[in-house]
Amino acid sequence: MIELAAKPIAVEMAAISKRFGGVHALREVSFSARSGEIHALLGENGAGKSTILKTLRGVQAPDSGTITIGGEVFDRLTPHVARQKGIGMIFQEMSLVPTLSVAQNVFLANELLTSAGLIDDRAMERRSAEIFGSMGVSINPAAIVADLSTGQQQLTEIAKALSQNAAVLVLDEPTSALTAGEVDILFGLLRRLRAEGKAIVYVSHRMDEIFRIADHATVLRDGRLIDSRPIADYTLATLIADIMGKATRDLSEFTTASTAQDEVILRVEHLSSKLRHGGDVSFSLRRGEVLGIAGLLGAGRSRLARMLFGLEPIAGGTITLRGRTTTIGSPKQATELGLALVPEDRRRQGLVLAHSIQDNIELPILKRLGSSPFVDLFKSRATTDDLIKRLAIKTVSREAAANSLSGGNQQKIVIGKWLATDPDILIMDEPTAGIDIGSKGEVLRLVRELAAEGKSIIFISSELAELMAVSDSIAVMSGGRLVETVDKADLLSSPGDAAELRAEQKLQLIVQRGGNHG
Amino acid sequence: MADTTATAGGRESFLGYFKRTWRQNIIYIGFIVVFLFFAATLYDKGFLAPNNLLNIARQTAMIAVMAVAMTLVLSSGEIDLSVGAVAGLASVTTAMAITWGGLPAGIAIGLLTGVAVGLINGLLSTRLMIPTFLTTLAMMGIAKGTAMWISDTAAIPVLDPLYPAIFGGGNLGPIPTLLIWILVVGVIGHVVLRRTKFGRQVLAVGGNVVAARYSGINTSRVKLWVIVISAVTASLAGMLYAGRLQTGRFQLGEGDELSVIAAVVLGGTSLFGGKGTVIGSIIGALMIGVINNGLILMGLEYSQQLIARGGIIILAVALSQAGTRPA
Amino acid sequence: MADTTATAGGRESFLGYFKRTWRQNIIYIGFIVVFLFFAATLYDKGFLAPNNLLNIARQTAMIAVMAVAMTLVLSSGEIDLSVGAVAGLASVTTAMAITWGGLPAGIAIGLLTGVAVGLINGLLSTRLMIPTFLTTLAMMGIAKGTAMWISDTAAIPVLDPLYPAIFGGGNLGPIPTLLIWILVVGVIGHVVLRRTKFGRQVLAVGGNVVAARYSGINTSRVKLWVIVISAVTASLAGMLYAGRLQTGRFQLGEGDELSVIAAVVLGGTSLFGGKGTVIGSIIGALMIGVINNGLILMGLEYSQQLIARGGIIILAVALSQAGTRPA
Amino acid sequence: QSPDEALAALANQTLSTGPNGESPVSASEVTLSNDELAQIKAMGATAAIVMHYGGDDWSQAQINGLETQFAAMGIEVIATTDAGFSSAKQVSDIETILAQNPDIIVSIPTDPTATATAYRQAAEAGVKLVFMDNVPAGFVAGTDYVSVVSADNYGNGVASAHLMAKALNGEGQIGIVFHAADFFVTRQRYDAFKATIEQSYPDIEVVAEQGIGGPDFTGDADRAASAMMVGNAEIDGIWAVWDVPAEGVIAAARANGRDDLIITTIDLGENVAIDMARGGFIKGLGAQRPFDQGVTEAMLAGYGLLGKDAPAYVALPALPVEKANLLDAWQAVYSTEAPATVSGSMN
Ligand SMILES: Nc1ncnc2c1ncn2[C@@H]1O[C@H](COP(=O)(O)OP(=O)(O)OP(=O)(O)O)[C@@H](O)[C@H]1O
Ligand SMILES: Nc1ncnc2c1ncn2[C@@H]1O[C@H](COP(=O)(O)OP(=O)(O)OP(=O)(O)O)[C@@H](O)[C@H]1O
Ligand SMILES: [Mg+2]
Ligand SMILES: [Mg+2]
Repeated sequence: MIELAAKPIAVEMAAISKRFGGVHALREVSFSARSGEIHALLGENGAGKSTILKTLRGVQAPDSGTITIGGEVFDRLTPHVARQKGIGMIFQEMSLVPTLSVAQNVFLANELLTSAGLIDDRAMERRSAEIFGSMGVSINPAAIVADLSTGQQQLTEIAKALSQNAAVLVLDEPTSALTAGEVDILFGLLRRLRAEGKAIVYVSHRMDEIFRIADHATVLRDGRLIDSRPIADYTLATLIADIMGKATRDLSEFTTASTAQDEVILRVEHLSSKLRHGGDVSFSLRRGEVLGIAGLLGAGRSRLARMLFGLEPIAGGTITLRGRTTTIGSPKQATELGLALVPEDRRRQGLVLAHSIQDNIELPILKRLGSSPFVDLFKSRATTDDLIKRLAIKTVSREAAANSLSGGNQQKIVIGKWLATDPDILIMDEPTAGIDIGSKGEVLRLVRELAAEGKSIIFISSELAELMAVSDSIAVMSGGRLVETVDKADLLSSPGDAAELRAEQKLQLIVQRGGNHG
Repeated sequence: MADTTATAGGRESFLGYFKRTWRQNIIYIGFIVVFLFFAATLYDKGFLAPNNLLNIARQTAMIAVMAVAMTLVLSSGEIDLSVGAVAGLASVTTAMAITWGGLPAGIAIGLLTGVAVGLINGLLSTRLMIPTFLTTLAMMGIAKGTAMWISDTAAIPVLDPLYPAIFGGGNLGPIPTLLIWILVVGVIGHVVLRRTKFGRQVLAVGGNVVAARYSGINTSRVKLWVIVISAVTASLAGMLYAGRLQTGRFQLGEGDELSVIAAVVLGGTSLFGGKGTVIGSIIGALMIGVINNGLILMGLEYSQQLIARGGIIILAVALSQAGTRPA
Repeated sequence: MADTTATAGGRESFLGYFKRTWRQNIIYIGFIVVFLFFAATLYDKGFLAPNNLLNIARQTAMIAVMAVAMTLVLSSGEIDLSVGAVAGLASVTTAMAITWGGLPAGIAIGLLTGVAVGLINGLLSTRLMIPTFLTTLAMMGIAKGTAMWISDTAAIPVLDPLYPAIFGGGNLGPIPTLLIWILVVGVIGHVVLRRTKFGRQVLAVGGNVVAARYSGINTSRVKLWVIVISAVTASLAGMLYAGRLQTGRFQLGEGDELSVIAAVVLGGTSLFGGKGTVIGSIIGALMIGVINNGLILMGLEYSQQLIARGGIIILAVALSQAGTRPA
Repeated sequence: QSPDEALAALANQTLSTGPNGESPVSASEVTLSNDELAQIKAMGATAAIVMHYGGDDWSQAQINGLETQFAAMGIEVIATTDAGFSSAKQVSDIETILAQNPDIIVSIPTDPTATATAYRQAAEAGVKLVFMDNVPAGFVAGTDYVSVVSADNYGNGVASAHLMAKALNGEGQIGIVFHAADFFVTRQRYDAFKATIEQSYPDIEVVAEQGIGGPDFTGDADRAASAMMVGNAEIDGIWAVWDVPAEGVIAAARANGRDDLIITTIDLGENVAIDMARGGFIKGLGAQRPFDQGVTEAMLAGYGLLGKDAPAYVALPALPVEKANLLDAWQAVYSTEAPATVSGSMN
């Protein structure tokens, strides 16, 4: 307490309320962040985290309440004022301009100028390269953002926020597309910033991260403030109970015995992409098997998913589906062959954001909605309602635009729309990105259930704990090649919690090593 | 989309809701305001006379028919600038074919003109990935030039009396056939966009082409179809011109592309794709027709009409917007 | 953008790279192909004569000048359909003001015309959130009507000999002033779009308006400015028309909006915002000028010219594309 | 004076005067001897035709006349342009054509003021200029250009007024559909029609006037005429400034069930001819003689090449056309038989 009192309050939000139509996103929520402290903001999907942080960043006006920064009291902020007041933010829905380059985005509205007052793109590229260098990642500052993978975009966002040298740095799920290595780097940076006396607000659904990095935690539920206290006061169980409003099972509890059958449904041999050289992927997938895929950022996992789904041309290798060698030329064909892909970028690849939940879910199953040219609206509604219930999507109605949902709930629509196709082989690329701890458990359980029904799943994830929990075996990729497939049983050499941790560390080691070789 | 999104209410922000819906409803309010205004000021000049109202429908028919297909085109995120010139070309080919081979030949050749143009536009756009703005702009010149060339820039008279009775000239009882054409094309267009799988795909392609492809939609096929439909509908409009004027002539439909797109945008369809309303487009076309008619009845000079038309369109849109916005 | 993106290499997929760059470079290749084609076939008809080449520059100047501003407009995700009519209006106001108050009055009134129109367009679009497609379409009628009305549809002669010397008519040594205008406006436009904060904001607003707002950019102010700049540039084009023809007339510039947008799109700027290239737009305008010139020199009939122009545009785009695509 | 007498008188006179008030010389006085023709042929001269607008029968007939006569004179037509009513485009067209150094340009200026500099450039380059209907501002016959050949637009306006009066039996209400732009030719027709009705026919009242702007002249005229019939139930006739708008008026009359409406116009297009032949709405029209006009212009260009003294202003008289003289009129206007669509419609 003494230590806390010593740290000055950097920003204080008092009794903030915000409604969207009939939804109370925030009800009199108070929240303050102190300099030199990392403050975790927690809550289930749709709890109001992003909303309150957007209020702080000035991109959304609160209906009531005040914001105090440096002694100055505001009813509302504008993006411009917030920025002047030293508030920097990494938005959950990435807020980059896709048509501009990485460096141009990093310095957007904050451009470096030449002595003549003109924009100096070279200098910005150099500075960006330095920032990326200090972060220990390699991203070409001249690349166009639209061409980056989700993880790279997230790193760009982080660089953008860092370049502003903000006094209050808000990070709304900055790691949802990052692998352990990048998370470590980010945490190193955050610790350094904390030491420099910055106030940091951190949102994540990955509980292990919270306990590693946060000093203080505030929990929201249904737009209400539930509690706010030092992290030391929490255990994992009490924190999850606060977030969910009830006790929930830990991830490891979803581990079940393997349901894999003997029949090999998909065999991939020496697959390589036309768009990137040096790839080589071989594996086989059995009916009822969950094959996890691990790798560092850029290891080629998403690329593999795209090749299997007919989205990226194949340079060489064979795909044998149910014993027959096939070429998959388009997603349409892939769908007809019983494949489904939950893509990694929900906003770009997964959803028509302006359209309703129902319209989005209908899209891949139009064929199933009756044989006539007309959409069977009755069936479509039933399917949608069923999925909303099954995945606990928080929305007032199936007619709501996807855009109006919280990030995690949007992700659930993407999962839902592909579940609705009832595929034999379900490829999931970072399916739990942004999904809260409770729902994540539900998704993992669902995956195991599907496997038990005889479906096969390729589960790509950057979160090793979750991979360990859900997979029967785990393939490790590096530099476009599949370098090793490990059986989960081999990782879990000895039973118990401690062993579980060790297993995760073992996996992490393999992933890193693969990276070093590639 | 009105029916699927209007009730979203609840969760979404009011601003979002407002932004999403005002453009959907604006046109109806605007239309009513404009109509009442003319009805009030011009009641003694025959504005409300049944024949005048039917005249408005007749004069607007070709624009309205093309606007239905253009709604699909814009919804899919594309554009078709060639519709006016294609209508002119089809009026010429139809008239020439009637002269040579009679009514069936005329109808067949007229529609085939549209199919041919649509396939060229569509294949250039989807296979060579040339933006539709450029392909259809180029086609605008090609179609006009071809029409001038094959007709030697002359008007081709349509002498068959049955043709104009079906296409554009006649009446069915008290109802002009042109009005029936608007209704038929409008209902088909509305159902296609709202109720069919194809319509869903069109909206999805326009809303997010990447997500549509990831969802297993053959996006280039959808675009190709939309472009072909637009060209065929433009040909139909050309055939209606030929029927109404009993002539095929390259100038028929000239400049219509702008009126058509204006009607569609006025109706609430986005130029950027992803949403569209056929009924709005038809009302948009009728609104332009009502304004043109009312201003002439008012006895304004041509220059004053131009100014007033611009002003009224802005006012109508602004007013309707104020109407949907709460206090 | 060329310099900052060409090196993206490494990480990005080839398909992505290809899709991103071909539209940026296509116009240069297309322009060269078309130019060489005419140079080869028309060398004996004076195509390469210095004066003919200067004529092409003269004839294209107004389109090119307006295309520079339109590049900003499209880059910001908006559109301006009123440029042609505004040019006509400015030609009239300038000519009338010169008659009354001499050269300075003429220049001032001409530019003020643009400022006024731009503010109306811009405020309606950004304050009332009426899509620019509708505001500028309405303005097209209003500007044309106003020009007809104040001039009584007549041509207003410009008698001051200095005016045409500066605006459009004269030469500076061997170089037509119109060419100088293209260069001046082009260089300013290029620097503004590429190298100023404002230009970056324009691209950001067009690329992702939400992200731009989140980054602290006043998006409506950026749009307002872009729209005003477009109208002022259109007025300048109108003043150049008035200088070149020594006349102000409402019809000057009529229909130019389509040529201007075509030049810009041909130049590689996206109709959907977020990227634009001023140099491409100017080359696009020149390419259209070269085609028009070459086809006339070829002695084609007008109808054939129309067909050939459409075909050449498609061919040039398709060819350049094949050129950038490997094997 | 009855309409018929007035029309008869018109056949022998030309009402328009030249741009500088010159009195007209008849086209029949423009001739070339065999000797002169041979001289011209030997020159191997080239010519360009610069039109204001190419999209009507009038322009096509004019071009046909020019091409026919140029061919007979051994002159090659190297370019034909269409400015689509845009003076800026016309200036560009002239500049472009000058790159080919033609010996002759035959042209109709869209706008006498705006195009003057471009024509001046041509004149200074030594090109022989022959104009149709109108000359650029400040041009002097004999020095700047060879000659101007005019259809008698004023006379045609007068003719169409008398024809209207005749069909109306001298009384009734009429509407006017005019061209809402200050264009020399159409302005003359409008002035003539209106003046004639006002001066000669006090019992004919002009109850509605509406300008049309294009480019869709048919549609504009359709809308205008429909509104006239709605607003003035008693209206008996409508005059349209040329045949293309007249077709719009026909469509409007048909749609409004006004089978008794009387329409007169100017220019003998195929569609209005068919309507007239069928005894439809078009009761009369004033025709120009575009083919002959073209022939005359070509010959005057020959004068220019030879340095022969040319009349400053040549005019072709207006040709009043009614159903009775329709087929002959066609022959006179186009130098060909009327097409079957027209002759077959006579009954
Ligand atoms: N739909 C797509 N089509 C073609 N190329 C793409 C597409 N999406 C992304 N890319 C390109 O692929 C590159 C690598 O991204 P990708 O998501 O494939 O990473 P990855 O190598 O699979 O890494 P990870 O293992 O982290 O998923 C990106 O830089 C991008 O240029
Ligand atoms: N623009 C909007 N329009 C309508 N409703 C909205 C809008 N933005 C947010 N909401 C609603 O406000 C509530 C809070 O959303 P918010 O994005 O703050 O949740 P969150 O806590 O960030 O969730 P997640 O963990 O899924 O990101 C949700 O119910 C959401 O549907
Ligand atoms: Mg959130
Ligand atoms: Mg990935």
